[in-house]
Amino acid sequence: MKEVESKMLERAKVLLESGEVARVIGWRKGAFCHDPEPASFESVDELKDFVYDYFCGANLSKYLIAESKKEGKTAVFLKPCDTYSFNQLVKEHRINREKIHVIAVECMAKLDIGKIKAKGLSAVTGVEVDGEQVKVQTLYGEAVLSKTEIVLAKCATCNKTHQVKDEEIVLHERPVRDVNRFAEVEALEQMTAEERFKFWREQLSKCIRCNACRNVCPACSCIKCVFDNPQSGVAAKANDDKFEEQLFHIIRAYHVAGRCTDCGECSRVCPQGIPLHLLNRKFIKDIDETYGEFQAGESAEGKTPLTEYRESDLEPKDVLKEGK
Amino acid sequence: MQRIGVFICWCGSNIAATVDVERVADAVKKDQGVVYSATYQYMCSENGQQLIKNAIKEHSLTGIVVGSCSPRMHEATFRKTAEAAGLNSYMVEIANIREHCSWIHKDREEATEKAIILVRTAIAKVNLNAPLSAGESPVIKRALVIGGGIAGIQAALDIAEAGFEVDIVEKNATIGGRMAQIDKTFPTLDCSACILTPKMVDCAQNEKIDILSYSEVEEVKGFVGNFSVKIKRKARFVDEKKCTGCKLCMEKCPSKKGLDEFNMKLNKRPAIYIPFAQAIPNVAVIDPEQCIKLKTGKCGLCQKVCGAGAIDYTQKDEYIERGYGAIVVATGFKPIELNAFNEFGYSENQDVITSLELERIMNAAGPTNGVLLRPSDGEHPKVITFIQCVGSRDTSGCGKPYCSKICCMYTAKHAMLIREKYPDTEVHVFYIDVRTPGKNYDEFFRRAVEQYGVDYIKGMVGKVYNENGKLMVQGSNLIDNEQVLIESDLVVLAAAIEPEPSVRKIATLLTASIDTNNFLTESHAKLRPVESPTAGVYLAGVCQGPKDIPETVSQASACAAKVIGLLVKDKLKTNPCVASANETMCNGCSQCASVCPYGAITYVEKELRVDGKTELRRIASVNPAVCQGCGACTVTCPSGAMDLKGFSSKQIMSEVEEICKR
Amino acid sequence: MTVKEQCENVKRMSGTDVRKCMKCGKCSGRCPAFHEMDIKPHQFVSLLAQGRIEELLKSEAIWSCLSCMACVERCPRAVAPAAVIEAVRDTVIRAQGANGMKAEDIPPMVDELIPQQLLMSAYRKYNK
Amino acid sequence: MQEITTKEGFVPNIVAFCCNWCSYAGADLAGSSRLSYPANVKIIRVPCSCRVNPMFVLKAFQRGADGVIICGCHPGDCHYVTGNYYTRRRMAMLFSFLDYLGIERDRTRLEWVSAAEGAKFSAVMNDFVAKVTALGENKKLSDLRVKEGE
Repeated sequence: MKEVESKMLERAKVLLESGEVARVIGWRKGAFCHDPEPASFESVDELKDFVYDYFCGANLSKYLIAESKKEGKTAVFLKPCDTYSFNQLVKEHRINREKIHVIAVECMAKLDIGKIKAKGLSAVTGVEVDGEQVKVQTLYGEAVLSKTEIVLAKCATCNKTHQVKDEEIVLHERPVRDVNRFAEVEALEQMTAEERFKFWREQLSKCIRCNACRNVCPACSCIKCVFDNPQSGVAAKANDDKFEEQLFHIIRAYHVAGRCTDCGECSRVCPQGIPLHLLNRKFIKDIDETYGEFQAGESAEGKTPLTEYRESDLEPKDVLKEGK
Repeated sequence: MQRIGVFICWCGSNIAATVDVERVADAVKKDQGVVYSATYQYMCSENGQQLIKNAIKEHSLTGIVVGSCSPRMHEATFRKTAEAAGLNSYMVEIANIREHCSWIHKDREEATEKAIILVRTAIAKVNLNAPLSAGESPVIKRALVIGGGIAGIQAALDIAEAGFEVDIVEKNATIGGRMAQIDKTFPTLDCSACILTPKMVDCAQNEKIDILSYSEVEEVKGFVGNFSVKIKRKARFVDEKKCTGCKLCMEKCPSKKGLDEFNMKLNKRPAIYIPFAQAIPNVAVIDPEQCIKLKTGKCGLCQKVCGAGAIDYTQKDEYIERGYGAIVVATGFKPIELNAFNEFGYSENQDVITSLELERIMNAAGPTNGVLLRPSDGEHPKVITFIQCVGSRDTSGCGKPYCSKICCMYTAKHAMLIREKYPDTEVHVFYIDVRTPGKNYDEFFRRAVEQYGVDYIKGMVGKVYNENGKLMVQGSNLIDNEQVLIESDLVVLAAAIEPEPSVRKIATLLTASIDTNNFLTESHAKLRPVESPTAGVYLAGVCQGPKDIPETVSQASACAAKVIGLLVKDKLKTNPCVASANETMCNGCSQCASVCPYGAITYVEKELRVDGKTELRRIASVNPAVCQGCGACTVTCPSGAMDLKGFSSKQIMSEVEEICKR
Repeated sequence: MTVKEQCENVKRMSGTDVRKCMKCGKCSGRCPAFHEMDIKPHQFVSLLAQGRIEELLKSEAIWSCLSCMACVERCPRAVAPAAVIEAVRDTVIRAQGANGMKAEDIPPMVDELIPQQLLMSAYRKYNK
Repeated sequence: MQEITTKEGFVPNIVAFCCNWCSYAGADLAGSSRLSYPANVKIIRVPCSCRVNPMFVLKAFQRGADGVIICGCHPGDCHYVTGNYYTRRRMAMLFSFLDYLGIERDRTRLEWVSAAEGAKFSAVMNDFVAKVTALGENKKLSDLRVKEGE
């Protein structure tokens, strides 16, 4: 990963120095080793804080909506999964493709600090990844963990490949994961309705409406969200004390249905640890099974499953029957 | 804040017997916005309407709710009433307390309670209503007819007759279409050219009609009343204005290898040619594939002999753009390709021909000057076998699933004409069914059998093969339960017909819908059979479905009537309940446009001032003249920027909330 | 098996929808064995549609059909007369007494040259 | 009408969205044919079934509706040509999703009712009301939150 980082830094320098791009979007060191944040670098000087490591899980594509409106070209480092969101945003005319220089970078799966902490470790100062083994350094010493157990949920089932690249920095071949990303959804489907209700009620009750999921979601990029718009009739008001979070999450999942690329950012950023990606994946699974396989963001053109139809489409009751 | 009047109708006893109307009027008296409520025996009567008008004036009402029968019955009535009293007609909402309440419930208490809820729901909605006014859009008083066959010709003549200008765009060098290729017409056996060519001449001479031959529609913008169409005028290398049609160039042209399309490629024609003697315009065209001058730069004979100086080898495609109020699609048909039907040996045997080829062979101006000679050796065929339903009613995937409709009649015609002209010829017809619905049609078919002795065999041919120069036709005779083998000299296939392939492009340009067989879809199969679902677009002839000449002409005239009805209007009133996008909220994501069945949504780049900053944004723009108000876009829009006037999200939500209050 | 069941069985085995037939006779028009058949290909479809299975089971034509599939190839309605004939023939064969092919017959027959699928279909075909 | 919330005498509240061209006319026909269905079905007229936003459905549940039914023209008969095809996909996905959240699937329904199908309209409503009545009051959709002390 260090090698990749230095190559990225090198490219960023060249691009900025040559004036080819006006800014580079990447990650900047945080207060700790595990909280790098997305950042825009406009000069070589600023690059001193540039970082790319196992905690750089953030999807940078959404920032490009604003960046592509700015003067000059913007270079961006995109991991495989980020490129799908990028495509989707180009398709929706949110990103001006011509003004973006995409540097595809390898990913190798990112780590979840929450999961590391859950293993009883605190004051983490650094990690060293060696295949399946992760050496975690803390102020209190070193521990070795299995990588599978501490990767981000979104990385655990990811087999995505770069869909867009103007150039690439890929030094290692990423192992192909033989995992079913719908396993958790299927498990829920196997439950009784009561069990499912109980599960979701518990999960969604944790929601504090911080809007982090909405803010991070590349598909949730509306200039004005319906939940902030009194004209929409769903904006939260004082007298809506019932069903509010549920309504929010159902509508959110519905609004991104057919457009969600399954980047998993919603679950990554949720401070309450709600597995929000399982909502989106249900739509993805239903769409795949009912209307044929569809991966949002694979192409920057064409319709989405909910904006097209076939005369032979199943009736809702038959879709339910086909499912559980 | 609205000032709402509520008017509860008794509908005699229809409502009042089950619903306590007084209680309803009383219950809503204090509801939000309500300043007046009343009941009356027949609200739709003259007196009832007067009551509403008076109340509107006396109480300065800004909105009214009428609790009465279905809005499908009297919404228009009460809208007019409101308008007469100076209230915007869209400030009227109807609570359906008859069909949806008093007529289906027996319990008076229950029905009254429900009626109160329904009226309250309407009050909640009207509280959010805003005055709407039907927009107006101007009508360009000129029509475009795409296709210059008999359908297009008839439509153009009828429209021009009413005094409107019409342009006919024809992709070939002459108008006339398929009908010009036909020898005789059933069931009267008139000479096709004799009835068609005078109409073609009428078109040419009518000052209201502009024939744009050798041209194609390239782009269509706009909407009903206001289309803007880009037309490509293909280079014909002959100046249309100068050419006199003397045909001297045709005689002198040294390249004579081109296949004569008009004669179904049965003979050759020069590289410069006029498609047929009565072509309109009677102007030559150069086939650039065959012209030696255009291919090698050498020759130029035609230019030398042309006294009018009409030949221009440097001519280029030209584009013109014109505005139209209405468009008639009359793109016609072609016989299907027969490559998939090996069993009939069409590609291997010259003497296996299609019925349209036979038309040319039978025609006095055709390749054999009207003498029935077979293509292979120019001999007169003694035994002729016709095969019907070649590729029609075929669900195996090789042909077309539909009945081509015209083949039974023209096959009877051919059989009859041959027997009349050459009584020594033996004529057999293989048929599955003989379908002859139409005036004098069955009589015509029976004449072929009874008077002319044509041998109709109920059955189908399984194989046609060549044996010692004879065409062996093997088929079944189901009546006699036999397999027959007919030694024939000529085999004629009644090939299925299909829409002219260019119609697909036209349909896309017009956002007109098309079915799986490439036939254009009409707006309503029974009640709007000549209108496309796209407003201002009309359908004539086979592009809409198989039909014969009389039907085509009727449909073309019907189209013309519709077009005239549109063009006589100076302005079109548009439905005010249309979608519109809130500019500040629109993401410009294009999802709405992808579900709009009318192509009413386009995108504009617009500078917006938001939070003190100026931003260039991509914004959806709904053309209110094209939008029909279905609302598909509103649900697709994630930000809710797209809303529907008269049925806004907030209005519907308020109705939902009111119902849920109980 | 009742006549009705037998009919349904033949329809199922043939995998063809006899109601799609539009009675054009093209199948019989092309059949090379037409003259040898007491019941003609189009009649197989028609009689089956009418439920007259007993006549078909007695037919000599099931032994004259060459299974050349010309009728299937030519049918404009995607009906398969040859499949109907085949189904009737199989019905007759299967009724001729017990299983025509036993599991123990298979091993000596297994030859590298015989496709497994052929064995399987033969097994399916000659057994009840 | 008094509030009855016991399962015994429970009367559900049903919101029905009907498209103007087919189903609303079908409901009118049910009325003029005097084909009764329970009074607790209240109809909202929309131009096309494709105008029905999932948000409307959820809002109804949030506000205490016990069942929501959407009626439109039969596929292929849409006045706006394609509207109900979109509705079909949207509602198929929404209903399946609600089922995934553990919400009773019989509380939602999509039906095609033509202007000529007054009898069908009435039958559908009777059946839907019966199913929703059997489910009892809608608690799940009105409040999913785990309550204090639970």
